Parts: sequence; C-alpha cells; structure tokens
Amino acid sequence: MSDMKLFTSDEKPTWCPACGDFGILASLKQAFAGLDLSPHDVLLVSGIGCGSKMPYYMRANGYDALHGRAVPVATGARLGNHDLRIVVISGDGDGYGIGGNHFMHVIRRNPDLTHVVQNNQVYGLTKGQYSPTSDKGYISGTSPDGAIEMQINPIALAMASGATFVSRGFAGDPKHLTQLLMKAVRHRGYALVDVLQPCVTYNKVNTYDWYRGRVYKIDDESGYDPSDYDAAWGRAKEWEERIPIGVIYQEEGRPTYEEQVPELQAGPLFRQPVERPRELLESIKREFI
Amino acid sequence: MSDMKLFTSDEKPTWCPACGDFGILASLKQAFAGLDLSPHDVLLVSGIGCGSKMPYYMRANGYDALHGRAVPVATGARLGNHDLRIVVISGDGDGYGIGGNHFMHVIRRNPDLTHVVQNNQVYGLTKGQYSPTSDKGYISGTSPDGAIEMQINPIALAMASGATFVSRGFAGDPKHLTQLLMKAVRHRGYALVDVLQPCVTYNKVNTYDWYRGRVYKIDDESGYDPSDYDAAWGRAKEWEERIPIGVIYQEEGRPTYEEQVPELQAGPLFRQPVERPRELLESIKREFI
Amino acid sequence: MSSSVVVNNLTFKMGGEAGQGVESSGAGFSKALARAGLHVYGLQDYMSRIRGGHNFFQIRASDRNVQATESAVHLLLPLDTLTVEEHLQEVVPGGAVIMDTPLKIDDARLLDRGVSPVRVPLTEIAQREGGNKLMMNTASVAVAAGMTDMPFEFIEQIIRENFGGRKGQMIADANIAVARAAYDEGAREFGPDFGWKIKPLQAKPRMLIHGNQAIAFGAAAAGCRWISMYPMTPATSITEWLAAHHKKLGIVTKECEDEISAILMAIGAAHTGVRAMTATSGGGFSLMVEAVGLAGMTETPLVIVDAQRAGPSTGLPTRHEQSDLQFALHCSQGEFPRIVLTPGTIEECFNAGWRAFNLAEKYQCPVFILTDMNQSTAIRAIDPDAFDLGSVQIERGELLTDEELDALTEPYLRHKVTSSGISPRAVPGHPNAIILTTSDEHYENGQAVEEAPARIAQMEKRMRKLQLAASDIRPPLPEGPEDADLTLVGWGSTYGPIHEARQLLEADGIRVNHVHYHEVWPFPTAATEALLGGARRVVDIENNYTGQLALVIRMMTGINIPNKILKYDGRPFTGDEIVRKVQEGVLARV
Amino acid sequence: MSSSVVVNNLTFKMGGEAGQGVESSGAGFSKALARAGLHVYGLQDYMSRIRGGHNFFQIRASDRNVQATESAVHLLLPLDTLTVEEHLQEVVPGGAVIMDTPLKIDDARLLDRGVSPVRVPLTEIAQREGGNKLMMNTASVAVAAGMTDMPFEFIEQIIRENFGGRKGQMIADANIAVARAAYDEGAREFGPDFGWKIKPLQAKPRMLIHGNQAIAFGAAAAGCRWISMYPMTPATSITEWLAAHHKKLGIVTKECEDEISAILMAIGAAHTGVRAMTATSGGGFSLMVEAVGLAGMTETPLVIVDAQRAGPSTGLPTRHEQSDLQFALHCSQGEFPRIVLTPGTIEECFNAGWRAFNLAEKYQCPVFILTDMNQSTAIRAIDPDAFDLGSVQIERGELLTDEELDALTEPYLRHKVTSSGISPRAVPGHPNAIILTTSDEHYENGQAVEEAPARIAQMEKRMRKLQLAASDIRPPLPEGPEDADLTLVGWGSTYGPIHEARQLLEADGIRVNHVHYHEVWPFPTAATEALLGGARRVVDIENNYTGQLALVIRMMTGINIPNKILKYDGRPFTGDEIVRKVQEGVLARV
Ligand SMILES: Cc1ncc(C[n+]2csc(CCOP(=O)(O)OP(=O)(O)O)c2C)c(N)n1
Ligand SMILES: Cc1ncc(C[n+]2csc(CCOP(=O)(O)OP(=O)(O)O)c2C)c(N)n1
Ligand code: SF4
Ligand code: SF4
Ligand SMILES: [Mg+2]
Ligand SMILES: [Mg+2]
Repeated sequence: MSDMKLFTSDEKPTWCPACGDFGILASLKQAFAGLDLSPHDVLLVSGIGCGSKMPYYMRANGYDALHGRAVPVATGARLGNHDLRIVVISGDGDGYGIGGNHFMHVIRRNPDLTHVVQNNQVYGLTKGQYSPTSDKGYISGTSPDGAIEMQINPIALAMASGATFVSRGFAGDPKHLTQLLMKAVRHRGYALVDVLQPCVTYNKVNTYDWYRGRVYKIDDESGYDPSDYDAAWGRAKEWEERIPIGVIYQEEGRPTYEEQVPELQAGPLFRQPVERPRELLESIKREFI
Repeated sequence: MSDMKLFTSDEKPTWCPACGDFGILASLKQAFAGLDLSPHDVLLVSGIGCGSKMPYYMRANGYDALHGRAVPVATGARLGNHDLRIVVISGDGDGYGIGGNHFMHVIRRNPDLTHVVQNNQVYGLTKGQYSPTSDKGYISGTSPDGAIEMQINPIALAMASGATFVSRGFAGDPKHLTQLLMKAVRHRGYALVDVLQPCVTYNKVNTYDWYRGRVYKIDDESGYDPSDYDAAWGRAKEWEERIPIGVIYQEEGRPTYEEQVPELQAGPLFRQPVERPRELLESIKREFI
Repeated sequence: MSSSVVVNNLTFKMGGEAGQGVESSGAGFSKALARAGLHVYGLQDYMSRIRGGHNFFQIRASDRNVQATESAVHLLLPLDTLTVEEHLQEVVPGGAVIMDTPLKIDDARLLDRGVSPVRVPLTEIAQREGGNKLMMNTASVAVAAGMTDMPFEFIEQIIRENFGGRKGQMIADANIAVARAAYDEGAREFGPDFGWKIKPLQAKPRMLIHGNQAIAFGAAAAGCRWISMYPMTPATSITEWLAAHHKKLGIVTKECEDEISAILMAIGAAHTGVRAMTATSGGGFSLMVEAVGLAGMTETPLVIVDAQRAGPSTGLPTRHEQSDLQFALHCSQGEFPRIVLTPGTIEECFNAGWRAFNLAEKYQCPVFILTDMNQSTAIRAIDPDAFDLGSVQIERGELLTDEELDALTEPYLRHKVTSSGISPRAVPGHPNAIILTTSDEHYENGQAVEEAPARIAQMEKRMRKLQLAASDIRPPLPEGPEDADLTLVGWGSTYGPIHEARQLLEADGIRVNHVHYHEVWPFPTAATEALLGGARRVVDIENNYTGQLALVIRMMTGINIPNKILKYDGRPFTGDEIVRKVQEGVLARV
Repeated sequence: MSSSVVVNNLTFKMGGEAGQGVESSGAGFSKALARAGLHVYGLQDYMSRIRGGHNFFQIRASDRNVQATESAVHLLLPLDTLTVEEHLQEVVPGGAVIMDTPLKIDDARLLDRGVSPVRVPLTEIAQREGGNKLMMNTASVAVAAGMTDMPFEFIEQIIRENFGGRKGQMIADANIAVARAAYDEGAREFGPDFGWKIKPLQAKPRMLIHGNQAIAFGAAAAGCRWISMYPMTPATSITEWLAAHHKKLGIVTKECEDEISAILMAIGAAHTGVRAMTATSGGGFSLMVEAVGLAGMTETPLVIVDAQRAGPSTGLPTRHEQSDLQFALHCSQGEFPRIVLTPGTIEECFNAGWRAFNLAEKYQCPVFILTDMNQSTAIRAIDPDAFDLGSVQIERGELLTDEELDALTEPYLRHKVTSSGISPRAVPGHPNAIILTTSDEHYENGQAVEEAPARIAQMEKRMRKLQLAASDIRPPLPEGPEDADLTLVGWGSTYGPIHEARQLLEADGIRVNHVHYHEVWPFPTAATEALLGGARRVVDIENNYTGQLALVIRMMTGINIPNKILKYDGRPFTGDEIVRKVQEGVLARV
C-alpha cells in the first residue's frame, strides 16, 4: 500500500463543483495506492471531454489523446511497454459514441487495460448535447424535442463482445468505486468500469439522487457469482428501476493479448535493442537473391 | 410479384467462379421480384469489398460508397427519401470491422434499412487477410501464426445493441436466403441479414462444406418463436457445432427512426420545397432584433 | 472632472468565472446598446471548461459600424479579482472599474494608472432589492449604464424580454429593481466624472447576430433541409440554432455517432436531392476528409462548414485561428474539384450560407465554408436589410425535373461527359433514371472502370467544372485607393480588424488599401494579379503561423508577400494592433 | 531470318486472367533472368478483382541498369486471347507472340504487323509432360527462354527453388519436364528466326525486390519493432513482408479494426519508446490525418507510409498515381512540423525506410514516406551492396538514457522550450520522469494551457524544429550537365522513366538534365533556386492532374514551370513516352 498523496498533482481540477469526476479521481488515486503502485508505474491514457482531463489532475504518466481514441493509443502503449499499468479514461461520448468501434474491438483482443468510462449520459465539455447513453427523450440543444435514439447499454455490449471483466461503479460511492477499481486493475485482461457520474451542470435528469435511488451493490448479494455468464446477462439488462454496481461479470484465465504476442516474451518491446545484428540483416537480404 | 429479370444488369460479375456472392445476388433479385418492387424503387448502398460490388451487377439504383461507410450513407438517403427501399450491402470487414461503430449506432436508431452482410470471414478484395469474423487462429498474410483476436459474433452484438430484426442466411441456400431477404425487407426497422458466404479463393477453412455441415434452419423448428428474446439469445451464441440460419430475433412494432422525425410526416424530405416563404424568413430575422 | 466627453465610442469589458453569467449579461447589455441605436461589436472569450476559470465579454459600442474589437477598455466590469488582474492594464486613463465594494483589489493600483475605482455594493443591492445575490451582474451592468447616461428604459426593456411568462414577471421585476438602484447610484455618484457617454441614436432596429447564426440563417434561406453533425466547438451553435428552429424551418437536424457518420449521412441525404450540410471544426474536419473525396468522386453536392479553432490537434479548443486553409484546399487523397468560401463579416457569412448550396448543386461538388472561432461567436448589430432575402436566388444547376425525366428516352448516365464537365443530375426514384454511382472511377453510367480512356475522360470532366466555377467565384474585395502605398491582404474574419486598421492608417495620412479574400477557391488568379501584381508594398495579415493565404497566392500567381503580420496565440487581431505592427514593421523599414 | 541480333535488351510481357498465374510466372522468370546476370525491371498491372479480367507482368531485361518499363514489347506471352487484343499493338516488328496452339487468334493479324506467331501446344505439353494443364504457363515461359537462347539451367534452378521440400520435389520435376520440352521446341523451331537473345553475364548475384520490400527492409534495418495497419492496396505488402519475417526480426505486426486505430496504436507504441510505423493508401491515409496532428502536437515520433494510388476516393484501387503530395504537406488541422520523403528508386526506398525513423526521433514529429502503386509493386534486380547496411546509422535524437534519467534532479518537462525546438525526450516508466503530454496546447510540463505566452512559446518551439530538420533533408538529385538546355523535374517513382528519357534525349543530342526530388519537406528551397532558378527550359513531369510538385515549387520559390507533362490514367510513364511528349511539347514549340 503506497501513499495516495504520491498521486496528487499540483493542478487544481477545472471541473464544476460537485461534479462526479472528483469522486472518480479520488477513488482512482486510492486504488493505485491500495495496489501499492507508484506514479511512474502508471500511465493514464484519456480521450477528450470533461472527465478525460483526469491525467492533468493526477501525478502519474499521462497521455491525453484525441476524442474517442484513448483505447488504441493505450493498446499500443501496453504492447510497447507491458510493465506499465495502463488505465484508459474516457467519457460516454468518447468511449461509446465516437470511440465505439475501438471499444468493441479492444474487447476481442483482451489486452490488460483498465477502461474507466465516466458515464454522465451527456456530452459535458461541449455543453450538454445528448450522448449515446442519454435516455430516450432526453432534451438538449441537439435534441430539442427529446432524443429519438435508444440509449446504449454498455454492460450488455461488453458482454456480447466477449469482455472478461465487466463492471459498473458510481461516482457518488467512492469507497465502493475504489474497491472496484482495484479489482479491475488486478484483473488480467481488458476490464470495463462504467462509472455513473453525475454531471451537475447539464444532466438534470440523471442526478446523484436519481442514481442513489437505483443503484445496488451486486457484490453484496449472497450467492451472486460473477463468473456465471447467464446470471450476469440478466443483471446486465437492469436499468430503469434497479441498477447493479460492482463486478457484473468476470472470466478469469483467458490469456491477454500481450501474452499471445511472441515478440513480447523476451520482455517489454521498447527494451529490445534498436540495432539489429548485421548478419541477420545480411541473411535476410540474401533471401531476395 | 415483379419479374426478377427486371433487376438484371448488363454487367458480368467479376467475382471468382463459385463465389458465394453469386448466390446472394440471385437471392436478392428474387426477393425484390417477390416483393413486387421495381428497380427504381430500390437503392442499394454498399461499402468496398468483393461483395460490395453488388450494385454494379443489379439493375437498380446503386451508390457504392466507402469501405465501412455504407450504413451512414444509407441512413441519410433513407431520411432524404423514405419512399426508397434501401438495402445496405457490406462485407464482414466492411460492416463489422471498419464499419463497426455505424453498425452499433444504426441499430439504436432503427431506420427502415435492410443490411446484408456478406460474411466470408476474410478480407476478400485485399487478398485474404483475416477479418473480425475470422476464427481465432486463422492463418493469413497478416496473421502468419494465426489470428490472436477472438472472432466477433454479429448476431449477439446486434441483439445486445437492441436490433429489432436479427437474422442469418447462407449463400449456399439461395431459396432460403430469398425468403429471408423478403422478410428482412418487409420488416419495419433495421434488419440485419448476416450471410455466410464462402470465399472459395481465400478462405479454405470456412467452405461450402464447412457451413453445410453446420447450418440448420431455425424457422423449421416447431415452437421456435423469434419474438422471444431469451430464446433467441441462446441461439445467438451457437456457432462451433450448429449454426442457426433464418430469423433469429424479431421485435415488431418499435417505431422506426423516420417515423419519429416530425419533418418527414409531410412526405419525403427531398420533395419538400427548397424555396422557403419570404415571410417566414423575415419573421425569423426579427427574432434577432 | 474629465472635461472632454466622448460620446458613443467606448468599450465595456465584463469578466468572471465560467458560470457567473458573463455571457448572458454581456449579451443582454449588447442588446440594450443595439436598441439604443448604437453599433455594437461583442467579443466572447472563454476557456475549455464549464465552471470557474476566466471568461470575458468585450462590448464595443460606437456610432460607426465597428467590426472588430479594440485594445482599449473604458469600463471594466469584473465579477472576480482575476478579471482585474488580467485586464486592468487594458483600461485607459480616465476609464473606470466597477467593483463590488468588498472585492479584494487595492484601489491604489487603479488610481496609479489614472483609472477610477467605482465601488458599489453590488451584491448587497442584488440581495436587498432583488432578494438574490446572483443578480449582482445585473447590478454591475446597470452601474455602467448609469455612469454612461444610457437611458434606463433600454436596460429595463431587455430585462423584461429576457424573462417572459408569468413566473418570469416576478424575476424580471426583481432584476429591474436591482438595476434601478444600481443605475441610480452609478449615475449619481460616478456619472459626472466619467468621460464616455452613450446617447441613443435614431436608427432602424438592428439584429444582434454572430457568424454561426448568419451561416445557419443563410442555409435556411437557401432551402437547406438537413444538417448532420457531431458536437464540436465552435461549430455546434450552427446546428443548435437550426435545431431550435427545426419546426419553423422543417429541417432535419441529426447528431451522429461521429463526424464520419455526420458527413456521410449528409452525402446520403444530398444524393436523394435534399440540400444538406454538416458543420464541424478541427479534429472533426480531419475525420471527414475521406468522405469529402467521396462527394468529389460521386459528384454529390455537399456543404461543409469548418469553424476553425487554434490547432494543431485539440489545440486551444475554445480559441481562434485561421489555420485550415491549405488543409481544406488539399484534403482527401487524389484530385477533384472543390469550392472554398471564406466569409469575413456577418453579411458574408449569410451570403456564404446560401451561396454554398447553389455552388454545390451547380458544380456537384463539396463546398467548404471556412469560418473561425472569432467569427462564430462574436456578435454584431447589423441592419436587417443587410441580409437581403431578395438577392437570394435558388439555383439548383442541372437538376433534372420530373417532367424532363418523364421525357427521357435514352438510358440515364449519371456521369455523362459534357463540355462543361457538368453531368445533368437526377435523384433516385424515377423509373426513367436508374442511378448508379461509385467511389471507384467509373464510366458515364456509373460502372467501375479500369481502362485508361474512360478514366481520363472522367477525370478531365470533373476538373473541367472548376473552369466554370471560377467565373462564379466572387473576386477579392478591394477597399481604399487603387494606387495605395500600402496594401493589406487578408481573408475570412480578419476583415474587421484590417478594415479598421486601414481607416486608422488613412487617418494617419497613409495611402492604404485592403484586399479581402472571401471566396478563395477556385482561386481568383486574374483578380489577384490585377490587385496585387502592381502593388507597392503588401502586407499579409493572417491568424496563423505560416501565412497560408500568402503561400496560396504565391503558388497561384508567383506573387511573393514577404511582409507578414501573423498571430497564432488563439486571439483575434484588433485594428489598433495591426496598425502598431504595420508601423513597427513594414513602415519602420522604409 | 533476322540478320542483326540484339543481345540482352528486350521486353517480355505475359498476360492473362487474374488467377492464371501471371504474377508467379512473371516473378519466376524475372528471377531466372536476374540469376543470368541481367538487369531486370518487372512491372505488374492488375485489376481490382481476384479472378478473371486482365492482368499482365512486363519484364524488361537489359545489360544496362534499367529502372523503368519501355513501350516496346519483343515477346508477348498471352495466356488468353484478351492479352493479344490488348497488347498486340505494342509488339515491335520482328517480335513474336507465344501462343498455345488452339488459342483463337488469327495469325494473319500478327503477320501483317511483322510479328511472328509462335504456335506451341503449351497445354498439351503441360498435360503430357507434367500431368497438369495448369503448367502451361511454365511451358510458355520456357518457350521464351528457348527462343532467346537463355540457358535452360536458369529456368530449372528457379523451378527447383520455388518447389522446395519432399512433396515439392515431384511438382518441381513435373514442371521441369514441361519446361524442358517447351524450351527445346522454342529453341529449335523459333529460336533461329528470333532476333533478341539473352546471353548470361558475369555479375554479382542481384536481389530482385520491389519498393515495398525495400521500405520494409529499411525499416527493419532501422530497428522498427512495430507496424500496425489495416489492409489496403498497394501498402499491404509492407506489413505482409514484415509479418512473414516477424520471428527473425522480433517485430510486432498488428492488423487493426481500421486505419484510425492503426495509426493510434503506432503512436501509443512510439510513446513508450518503440520505433513504430503504419502503412496505408488513399482512404486509409485520409482516416489517419486527425492522428497525424496528434503526433505533431504531442511530439511523438511516427513513420507513416502512404503508398499512393489513383484517386480521388476509391478511384482505381490497383492503379498508379502521385496525387497525395499536397495532401501530405497540409493534412490535419492546424500547423505543425512534418517531414516528407518521396523516394523514387528501390535504393531510395530502402534509404527512406531507415532514415524516416531517425528523422522521426530526432525531430519528434510525423515522417511520411510517399511511395506509389508503381514503386510498391514493380521489381528490379539490384546489387545487394546498394542496400548499404554500413551506412545505416541509428540516431535516436535527444532520447534520454536510463543513466541520464537517473541523474535527473529537476522535474522532467516533456515539452521544454529549447533553442533548437527539440525537447529532450523520455519514455514513461522511470521514477525521475513522470511524463505528461496532451493534444491540447500545453505548458512545458504537459499541462493544458489557455494563456497566450505559453501557447506562442510552444508553437514557435515546435515550428523551430523544421529549421534544423531542413539541414538534414537531402537536396534534390541533379543528373546531367549543369548548363543544360532542358531540365526535367520530377519526384518519387518518376525517377526511373525520367532518367531513361534523359539518356534517350541525350543520345538525340539534346543537352538535358534531371532534377529529382526524393525528400521534399522541409522544402529544399535554396537547392531548388540553385538548380532551377537559372534553368533555360524546365519541364515538370508528374503522375497527377494538377502538377503538385510544380505548385509546391512555385509556392516556396516563386519559380513557375509552365511546361508540364502530366499523366493521370493510372499507368506509370515509360521513358520513351516522356521523350515523345517532350518532343511534341516543349521542343516542338522552339
Ligand atoms: C473528433 C472530435 N470531435 C468532437 C470533439 C469535441 N468534443 C470534445 S469533448 C466532447 C464530448 C464529451 O462528452 P463525453 O465524452 O461524454 O465526456 P464528458 O465531457 O461528458 O466527460 C466532444 C464532442 C473533439 N474534441 N474531437
Ligand atoms: C478506408 C479503407 N481502408 C481499406 C480499404 C481497402 N479495402 C478494400 S476492400 C477491403 C476489405 C474487404 O473485406 P470485406 O469487407 O470482408 O469484403 P469482401 O471483400 O470479403 O467481400 C479493404 C480492407 C479501403 N478501400 N478503404
Ligand atoms: S459539465 Fe458536467 S461533467 Fe463537465 S465538469 Fe461540469 S459537472 Fe462535470
Ligand atoms: S476473393 Fe473470395 S469473396 Fe472475393 S470474389 Fe473471390 S471468392 Fe468471392
Ligand atoms: Mg459524458
Ligand atoms: Mg469479407
């Protein structure tokens, strides 16, 4: 267990007071400390959005990439240096909207990444347009009569895509979220942590109270076995009345992507020498003759 | 019932002899004839790939778009002119690889489109690289030791995304496929028709025989009710031993996207006058004062 | 105290944290000034955050048609101390700073600069008169109005309008009470010593509007019925304005999963005959470029707004730059015709908004409207007649009518080779015109081609369209004497500051003219040669690092413009800043 | 019959449907010719389909170092009638067409042109000697070898190599039997009358290699350990070659869900310190441009190969063009440093392949290698020493070592402002260097910035890198006399045909030189002015419609090149074609 303060940055978050992102930041630092990590072990890769500013506010390696594109950058970084603990930070628009294809495909690969999606059911940083997780009928500047689209269910999508760790947290319960994040980081393989994150400025529907009235801790249910796919699938679909938080599904033992890449068995790729032996290259040249 | 020959183009397909795409082409023409459509009623929108050349070989309106991008073009066209019967044609790479995000999001919208995916489990036109539906371990120019990725399950993904019509056909059974396509076109809303399509040149694993030994017609099973989501979910996951073809899941009655867009109630958008009344514009100008 | 009084020529600047109401107060005060018959130019500046930080709204009011901001501030309205720290040095001697009595600022610092501290218990007044301390920004604006002798009725009127309805009535009354008390105190205690005044003018009512609204309104006038997009600052307000008017206009507005989808849906809609557009910025524009080529190849008419912001990459997301010009000219693989409009005023935004659709349909190609952060958000009070709806002509180009299609006897060829390069266009649905097109090179009938001759024919056919389009492009706008000693060149939103700089330099006795590019591609080569070929000394003025327009001018004409004033700090020019740089630069080197 | 015999200077052309083995036979025959000590240039031409249609493989064999194809064909090897229809007019008088006896072609048509019909029962021989009629293409090649007196051993050797292993042994024997019979018949019946001969030369063994392999090998030599991509013609073979060698090279090859992911994964890997690249074409390149800006802004070293093909949009997917130059120079929003290499020979492809990684790391920016369809697929026999591994230097630029990081006492600043513009780089993982970077404009420490001064400092810091990089760029290559009457200008793969055209024109008595651009950005301005500023008559030769290099030259130097030879039909130039066009064009206008 390292000291959480190690991860404290000098930078003051620019989030709105009471934004759910504060809870996520605190939980993430606590989780890293709980896992006895140091700032240089960790790389946060984020997209663009309110929550994606997270790397600025934490003392750790950070790469704030493009809107929707944190996942492929993180995948490349993980394969480049698999000693790093990589946490992907994205918003619901970022991760499920514009970044939806990477979401689907990273799951098929199962690299050892923790993917935290700050799901506030709205586009925060661009001032409140509806997002892929906004409720049907959600009213915003781009949906003045209410959104027509069905909202997506990231938990079900992750499960249908074959994810090995599918979970949900709540920014309003940082203690639980900390525990959840620790489990996610410990999981070997891709781990989704969809975090219900109240946007106090724009989302006047899905507020702290709205979530509080619905969430329940699935881990508390005696007999709930996250390795039971069918049971998990049943919970994956819950939303309107009751919303499970915790590890909904986990499959252990599936090899990670990097474990299956032969080039990485000798150690992190970036450590492997840049100069290749002259004889090797000359012998390859001879293949052309 | 119109004449299938109406849809016959002068252009000879450039597909390899015995390619599964021939069966799909024939079935599609037959289905259009069976539905009493005329070539000018129909618009085929395709991506890029072997199968996406379909619009060249059919007498009907055709828009051969970009690799992976048929779905948004088709959505725009459908909203522009909802009198057209629009069929989207794409490959597995096209529809589930590069086009995966549009696939996920068009389902949330549920526009009245029929989406035929020629699933040959390989990138055909670029000469045989593995695709998102290639079996794990599939050997190709870009996966000389076998693909590491888990293959995706488009049926499960469509269901998890909330599709209202999810089906699978087999290019080696054009009669069944014709019937299936007719159902898909008749369905009000987005209809996925994933078609098992042998690529005789590159895919030496998933051949006509491989498929023939596995497919069974789900429609033939007495008591199978495609409106039963849970039952359908069970079938969605079948693959290795038995592969269901036919309508796996169908939800009727969900409004289509275009039914919910108020601007389209007055008729197709492209028919609405381009000139707007001067008084209307002047009155809007006054809002700025 | 101040003996000479300046009437109707001053700049207010209100600043505070995001969320403190800077934007709404600024907009309201601008409207009041416009109602009072003044010309108003209002510049917004905000950070890429939702709360906190530092935003400001700078309002220039004048009896002249000002089209840019100026560096001098006469009245600073800080809602927080940071605003004083950031902007005190802009306040001119004799100017004043309106501060809530408890605001922790040392008045001596102001007095040292000859600036008056105007201490008014703003929060207290808000609390006492309105029952809500959040009304302190209303109080601040009212003090400013009082100090400048602006009649109270204009303030009252705007407050009434802003809070309509029954419940609004009470809020309006409370705000008016706050404003009244603050106004009186401002007028009584500080008015006599303040040397800048507002005197209402008789003028036709003016519209207060920003560039994005002007483009959106232009599109509405052109019969646009489709906008698909993905949110991105500073383009989003185009869609939000259209969405807010979608019932009146019968326009479909569609937020997509990404910008790729946004442009492709617009292409799909356009293919069916709908006038369609998309609007984006920066990274969104980058994501669209593959589809721009699709529109070029399939000859689908399409309007794309790129509201530029400071790059590269995410850059300064809420800040200003003009750095996508060459990208727009060359984006997407291969070569195809495109048209690029670069409006520089609210009026030009409106014109570009409707002209783009005509050009897109006439030349069946993508048309870009390049605007930028400054122009997207800065408001100006303009004469409603400047948006001349009478001049708006709908030209659909060679779009076949139902009657023409009924009469068609030959098979329809979507990409027929013609001498103009334009192939008569039909939309899908008519039995006589089965339409096939493709992103692959094609024959006239839309079938994919491999042979050289058909390829050459199509390539030349498409590129030929640019020749005709060139004659449809409006040449650069010259202002000032033809035989000037100094020529200022710019494009897009630098129009305003350069226009003002020219006037200021002229007043200084310099013979100066201004060549403003508002439609840049197909490039107006002959006009450029005529205007710049013989110019004595030319200065290129751009909000970017490399001087992109100057590079394009040299590429197309060989004319080199070594003198450049380039600004790439995310902020727009002011007229006086350009004057200073001209004087320190090219003029100093005489 | 033919009295004069031409030795070691002839062109073979084999054609047939996709799937008939044109590619493999052509490659095998090329190899045999190379083994015989000849220079070989082999051009492939195929359609965007997998079976059927018409493909060809054109092999030029010479005792000179030929680097382009020529228009004349001496021996046509059609596997189908269509090949005769398409290419008979290219066969020179005295040339011959090797046809299976039953092939439905009227011999009189050949005879009319002075071309010999060489009728051999190819299928019958294949059936009889090899037991498989598919071996008829082996038979066809063997007839050609026999007719040209090429010793049989070279054919035999290649067949043996192509079918290794035990089972291969039998197939090899069967093929050799077929070849032997066909060879003998060719030599006996048609050899005496055929005027072009192959005489083996003593030469060091040559490598037979195409541009994509050369780039891939260059990357391997540079220590590239990562390529992520999405399949796209003609770029895919770079990855496929590396994938085939991944065990030997320890290189990770990664097929992604799309090109966006491909470039971003490469950026992620590069950020950790891995030498990383991606390779694509056309639409894939378009999809990458947002991320190109990300690499520019975060100063991540990255190598991007764009193997150009005929555009716009999907265009002619398997055909040639050089039309992405300006796009590469200006792609992505905003302004940032980039480097663009445009190799034009196999040797330059190799050099670009390794140099790109050095430049990327030294200047911490994206580096493009622009190649094209022709260069990606055309093979040439070259001296292995031309890939001089001794000259390959690994330069990682200012990359901090572990020791340097251990000694670090101050907080690490990823984007430190330095006079060179280069910020010492570290990779994540060291306790002394916590690394923060972002696509937003940032402070030196990687925190996002809003203020103008820090923005200006970073913008200027980044752009400053181009000054240093400019001195690292290899200037255009001049060939021929300095004071020529005629100067031919080109870039990339036009090197070969222009080089040959220059030689041909020289032989015609014209004083001509050639300026070849192989590294174009930062633009070699001074060298261009020196080489072209005083040139008498300049002709720009490009495989595109608008003359993009000429436009860039004018943009950067003002030098206008009105004479242009532009080709945009999807086919590369031949040297004689350029000569013809020069003679009809600029020389005719004297
Ligand atoms: C390619 C691209 N498109 C659009 C944007 C503008 N943009 C910035 S943040 C954002 C949405 C943020 O929403 P979300 O991902 O849900 O994060 P939140 O702000 O709600 O935390 C958008 C659309 C961008 N930066 N890049
Ligand atoms: C943006 C882009 N990337 C890559 C390509 C090259 N490409 C053409 S077809 C194709 C794959 C085709 O596979 P699939 O979609 O499965 O169709 P199939 O050929 O198997 O029918 C690819 C990668 C392209 N045209 N555009
Ligand atoms: S806008 Fe919403 S998500 Fe963004 S910082 Fe404010 S509360 Fe948080
Ligand atoms: S390569 Fe495969 S998918 Fe393509 S045409 Fe041939 S058999 Fe069909
Ligand atoms: Mg969000
Ligand atoms: Mg496929």
